[in-house]
Amino acid sequence: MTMIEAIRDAHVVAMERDANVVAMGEDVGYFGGVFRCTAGLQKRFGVERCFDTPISELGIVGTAIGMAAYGLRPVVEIQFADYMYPAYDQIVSEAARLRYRSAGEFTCPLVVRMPTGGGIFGAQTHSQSPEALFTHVAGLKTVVPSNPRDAKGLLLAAIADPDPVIFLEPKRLYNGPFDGHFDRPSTPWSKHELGEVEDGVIEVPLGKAHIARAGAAATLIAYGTMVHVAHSAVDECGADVEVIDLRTLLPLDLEAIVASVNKTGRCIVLHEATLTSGFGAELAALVQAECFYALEAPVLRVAGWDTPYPHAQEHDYFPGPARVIRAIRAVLGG
Amino acid sequence: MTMIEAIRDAHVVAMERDANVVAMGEDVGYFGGVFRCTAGLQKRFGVERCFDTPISELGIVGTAIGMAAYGLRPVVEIQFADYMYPAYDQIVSEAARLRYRSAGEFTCPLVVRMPTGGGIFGAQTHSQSPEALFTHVAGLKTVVPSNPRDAKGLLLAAIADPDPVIFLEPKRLYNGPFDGHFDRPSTPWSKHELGEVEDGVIEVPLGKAHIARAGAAATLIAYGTMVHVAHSAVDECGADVEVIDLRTLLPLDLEAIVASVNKTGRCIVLHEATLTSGFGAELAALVQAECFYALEAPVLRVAGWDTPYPHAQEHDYFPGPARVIRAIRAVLGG
Amino acid sequence: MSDEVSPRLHVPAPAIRAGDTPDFSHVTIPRAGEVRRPAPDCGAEEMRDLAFSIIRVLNRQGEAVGPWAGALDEDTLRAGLRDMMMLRTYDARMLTAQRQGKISFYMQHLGEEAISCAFQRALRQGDMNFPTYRQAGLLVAAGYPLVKMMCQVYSNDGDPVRGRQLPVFYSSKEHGFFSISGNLATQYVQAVGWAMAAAIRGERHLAAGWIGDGSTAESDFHGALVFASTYKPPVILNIVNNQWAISTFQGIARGGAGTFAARAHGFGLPALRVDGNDYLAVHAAAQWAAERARRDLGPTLIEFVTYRVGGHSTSDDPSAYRPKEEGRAWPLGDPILRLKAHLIARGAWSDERHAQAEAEIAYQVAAAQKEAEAIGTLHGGRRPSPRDMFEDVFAKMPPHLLRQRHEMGY
Amino acid sequence: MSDEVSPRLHVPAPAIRAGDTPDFSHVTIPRAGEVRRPAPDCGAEEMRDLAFSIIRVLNRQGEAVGPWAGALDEDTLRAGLRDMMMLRTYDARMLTAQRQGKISFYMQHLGEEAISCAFQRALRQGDMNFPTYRQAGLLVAAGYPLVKMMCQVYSNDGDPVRGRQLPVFYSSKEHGFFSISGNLATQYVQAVGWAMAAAIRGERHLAAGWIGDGSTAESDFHGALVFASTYKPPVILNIVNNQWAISTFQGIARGGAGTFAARAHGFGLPALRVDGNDYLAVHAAAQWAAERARRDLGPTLIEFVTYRVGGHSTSDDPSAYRPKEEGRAWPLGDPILRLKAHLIARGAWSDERHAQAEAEIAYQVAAAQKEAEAIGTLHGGRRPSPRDMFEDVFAKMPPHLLRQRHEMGY
Ligand SMILES: Cc1ncc(C[n+]2csc(CCOP(=O)(O)OP(=O)(O)O)c2C)c(N)n1
Ligand SMILES: Cc1ncc(C[n+]2csc(CCOP(=O)(O)OP(=O)(O)O)c2C)c(N)n1
Ligand SMILES: [Mg+2]
Ligand SMILES: [Mg+2]
Repeated sequence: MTMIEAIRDAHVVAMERDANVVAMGEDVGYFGGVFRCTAGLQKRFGVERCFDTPISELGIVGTAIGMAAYGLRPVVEIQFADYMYPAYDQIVSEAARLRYRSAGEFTCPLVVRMPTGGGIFGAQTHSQSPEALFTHVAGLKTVVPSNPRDAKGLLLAAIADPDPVIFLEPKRLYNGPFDGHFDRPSTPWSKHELGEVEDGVIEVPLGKAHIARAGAAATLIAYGTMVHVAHSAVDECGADVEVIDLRTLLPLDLEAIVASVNKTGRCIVLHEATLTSGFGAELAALVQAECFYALEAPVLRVAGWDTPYPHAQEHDYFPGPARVIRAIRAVLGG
Repeated sequence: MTMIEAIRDAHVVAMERDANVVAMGEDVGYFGGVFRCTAGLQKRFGVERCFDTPISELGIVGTAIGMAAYGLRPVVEIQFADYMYPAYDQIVSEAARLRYRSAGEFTCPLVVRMPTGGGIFGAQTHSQSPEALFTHVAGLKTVVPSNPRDAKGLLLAAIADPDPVIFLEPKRLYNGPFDGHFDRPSTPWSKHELGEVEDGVIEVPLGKAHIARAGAAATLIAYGTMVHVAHSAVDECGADVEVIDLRTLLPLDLEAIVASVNKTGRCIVLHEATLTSGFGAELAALVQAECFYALEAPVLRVAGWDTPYPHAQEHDYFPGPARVIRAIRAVLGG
Repeated sequence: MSDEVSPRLHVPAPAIRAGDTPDFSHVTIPRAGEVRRPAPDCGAEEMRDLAFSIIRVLNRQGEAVGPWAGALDEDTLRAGLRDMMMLRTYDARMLTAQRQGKISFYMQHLGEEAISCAFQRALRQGDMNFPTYRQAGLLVAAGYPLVKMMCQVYSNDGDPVRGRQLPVFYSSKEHGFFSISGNLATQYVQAVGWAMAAAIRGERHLAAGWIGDGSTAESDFHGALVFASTYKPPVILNIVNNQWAISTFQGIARGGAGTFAARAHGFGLPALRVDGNDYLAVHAAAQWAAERARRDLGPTLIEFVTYRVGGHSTSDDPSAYRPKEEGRAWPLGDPILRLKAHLIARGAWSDERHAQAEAEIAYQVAAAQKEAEAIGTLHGGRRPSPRDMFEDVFAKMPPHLLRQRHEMGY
Repeated sequence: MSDEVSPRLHVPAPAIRAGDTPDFSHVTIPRAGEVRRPAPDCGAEEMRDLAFSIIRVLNRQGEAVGPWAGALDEDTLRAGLRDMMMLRTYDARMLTAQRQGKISFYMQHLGEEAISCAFQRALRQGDMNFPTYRQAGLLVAAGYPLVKMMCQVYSNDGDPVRGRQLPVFYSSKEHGFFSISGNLATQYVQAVGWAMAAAIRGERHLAAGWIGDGSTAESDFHGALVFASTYKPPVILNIVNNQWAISTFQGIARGGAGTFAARAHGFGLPALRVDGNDYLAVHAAAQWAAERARRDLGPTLIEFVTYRVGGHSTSDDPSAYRPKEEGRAWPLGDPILRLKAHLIARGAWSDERHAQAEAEIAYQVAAAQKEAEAIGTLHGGRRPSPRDMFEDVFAKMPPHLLRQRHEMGY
């Protein structure tokens, strides 16, 4: 199953279980989404449970908040994460604070899905990874799956969650894992074990990280596409590195991180978003505070450069295996 | 001179020097702003250079970008930083990237002023400190003055800057320094040496931090209101702590920070914004990476709790001297 | 094109400013009873004229005239008068409490009482308002306990929202009053979403969005109209045009448009423009729009024309930007006096009964205030705990917040 | 109210979907020449009818008729025809280049060529368009070099924006073409700001904002109208209604409204609705609106009615959501054929000359393409350097970026 199919499957399972689950967004209804994540839902569940919206991200999230407060469980799609900004006020000022400001009288069980990340020559407006803009906001949960199985399980958990969840889908992973090697053909998910996804409900709880690869010499913290980049970098440099796939950025599985770094004494944080004030800053800040006496080298960050996402230069922008290997060598030598 | 007067004075100086400088915003024209920062400008420079706008932060920033591209230098006011979200798309997707995406053909010399921070019982929508939402965005400069003199100088530098500058004004400092002691009357700026502001042009360059207080035992990195909190905490605990007033968060004066921490070996980062993914995360991440071998204790962060800014409990929310002192003791003991 | 000229920036300004003599002669006020009442299933195109006039019921003699006069019985009207008097008294008390430093901030309704009080009486249990900070009459008319309202304002231990919100940012699901945001306009589009949810579930509830004249400039106003006109859910979109947005007169937000009500036309939605100081007109318009919603005929936009007699909030002094006496010159009069006059004209009320009601209400409000203050004020008595600060960020407290709460000592 | 029913969600849908037979019989097309032409200083209220009709000049016989016929001379019209042909040929070439993998992405104008090509001819040096991705005709008509356009599309070393932008996101200040954003609608309000700046400086330049039918739902559309109606700067606000927004038909964005043009009425702005496939009508409307701007009479909103014949972009296959043949059934015809017929009817053109022009243009475009490809394509030849990636984030590179560039090895 591709990640697209897994996401679609999660919708189907959730919509069959609970009549309150509705899906909407730009091109989401009749056509089934520009990435086809909602294909077939309108036919199956009717036009009132899966429908097209006007091109207004504000309107999509704003009305979804009203629906969620009413008692529905809307799952909305923002066509690209780069287009979430018009909805940012509704997300930050409204969805995130509704439970708090009404002391639980009104709540907002809402999932906002959005494709993130680069690698498809989408340039500045089809490549962004804005996770840190959500993790800074009290009241939001932020999730980033790295494979079809997790995507389905985490999306089901997000839909079941009583609070707003930002669900970031690395679009470069939709059809197969991408390890940062632009010059190699990528394997489809059908040939990958994480592409095997069980039918029905899968439990992948929010807030629990996954040790994607065990190792003793250093800890690589990654999520989304960068999990695969981490794997390939570790494979290539041959070091005994542990890779943590965070899955959920907030709430963060700090315990898993601390246990790993206390064991390895070395840590590298990876993400595709711009470096400065990225989520890697939070991770590095936490790790140095929690594992200070275990650390044998500074926590390094490998991230997107502090520029807009360029078009022609996207391979140079993307923090690929070469940069990760350099960082691994640096922490191991440190 | 109060900080309000200093900001007004910077407007006057800039508007007299350059006919392209215009000021606008909600209640900014006839009335002179809800905090009176633009009082008198409409009378002095005419209705075409200082005017009221409709209540649309999107419209304010969006039209200002068009004006800036034309060749004006708009200085716009967002009534409270909490209300900048409707303009966030225009700031992030447009102002920040215009130079980049047009390879310098179109530029955006724009200043977006906004009062930030709590301490005035403004609750969730009149208290926020969203600086980290700007520092993550390539193409934006972010400035936070801590006193009238800096406010004037930095605002002049921001207006003269060829790129968009986010100018965050700690509203709790408008009329006098605030050191976090809610139970003590605060001194007005007129009784404070930093309230003495020279006439005409003052040079306070962007990107240069200020050592607000020299010390050898630890480094406190702060900006805005927290500079004053830092001072009072240091005074009270009697330790020999250096206080850095960043003034500009981006571009960051990393050199000043590294020099100080390499000297002191201990570092605490302060801000009022929520802890997680706050700008303190970036500072901690940088300090541990740059000064790893000098650090004798983990970099600690003292910040707002990860909740919305509450109303009745705002004294409990505000990261005041007691919490800073605890952190100082912790790093010194570490 | 020989007529070319250099362009200039046209900055709308009110004719009259602070220091001048108030003058509303430019405001055209149609006579009461003059505006027609189309059937609620009338197409939006057939009733465009209603966005350019003002529906009025009460004439100068206090009579209810014309097709919008409705049939409210005397008990209901007396209850309405009481609601408005209660709200005004409550406001006065809370203003004083603010000046005494017992609360941090307050926003009053002076002159606008009819709108929220009358509107609420057209709703039913299960309908939901998405109000701004100037519609506490919705709560009063819905019978929300005064003491509870005050506890919110005092941010004391009786505050249902645990001291987290600014005064007047009430919330009561049971009373059809959605939690107030503080960010202008954001809830307008949420009201549409709430109504869409009712439509998706096929449940007979309607939503009412509320927005100020100035706030119609915000993006959410547009989002609300776009989604409302697309999916036609049972929603009433109210604009309270009280002439001012803090220091900015309504011409800045309205620009060159005829009226705010006319904004609906570009969306194919029907619009009414209503005398907001006329309890009967407000009620009749609300009833008309509610009937549309209940017959699944789609959304209605209503502009209530009124005047903000008081300051914007306790942080504001309007004499800096408009004539002090402008409120008194406002041609639509005082909503309480007008309804009182109507009831007297109907023989259902008297000056004596009015005075007595005033006294009763004053007593009731004072007693409630005493009760609320006995619990606590912003600065004393029983107040929400810092512990409360960490609750309700999420349904279940995640580890990092628990840790922060412990660090705080709770 | 005995007529109460449970509400339901009304989700607009096109009558005809993929697999059905195209049918535009519900689209009312007025005869050419039928719509009146008010004086440019006509008040918005006096010309509301123009938002509900379609201004058309060219009739079925290829004659220019009615009050909007204008007086474009034959040279200008031939140049216009050439612009449109050039744009269509360019599009076809670039589409092929995309299929060949030489560029990453492309967006064509098929069927919409008249709008941008004719509009530009009503502008002057110093005026500024704020275009979307479907107005490259503005550049063609302004004489922007083809090779440069292609270099942008190829992201090669000749790309004026250094490979940073998606193909078709051109930028040319000199040619009055503002850098394209990629975020829908954001630039609509910037156009208003640009015009406000011209007004503040008192300089005789106008701005033109561009937006698609679907994108009118975005907030920036509202912001633009609010600010335009408030300050009345010299701006023309264009809506290109090509019936589709990717897979979504225009009924979703328009909701129950009569037309997109009617959105202007709620703001007191004059609106025109124009046959976007009629070069003469587009030009006449643009001219009329430009005259208003140049006489400081304020903003104009224009809805151009057209049809997106091709896919949304090279990432899109429209046969999944609409009939394959719908484009051919579109009742307003093909803009190139219509102008060609007009010129022939005027005796100023012939099939032979047309064929010859086609050949010339094909040659010219092919030559330009060869030249551009000789510089490089997305994947080969001379391409922008990674070094370019770090430039222009700021006017002056701050230390952290310099450090990152060094880390990258440049
Ligand atoms: C998004 C946002 N921008 C600005 C403000 C500040 N503000 C609070 S009330 C107000 C004026 C609102 O005027 P109007 O909508 O007419 O309502 P009224 O106060 O007259 O009832 C402003 C600008 C805000 N609360 N939210
Ligand atoms: C803010 C934003 N949201 C969504 C998109 C994705 N998107 C690109 S084009 C498009 C459809 C636009 O339709 P329309 O405005 O009618 O223009 P057309 O393509 O028909 O010319 C969408 C949804 C975007 N680019 N920006
Ligand atoms: Mg108002
Ligand atoms: Mg379209």
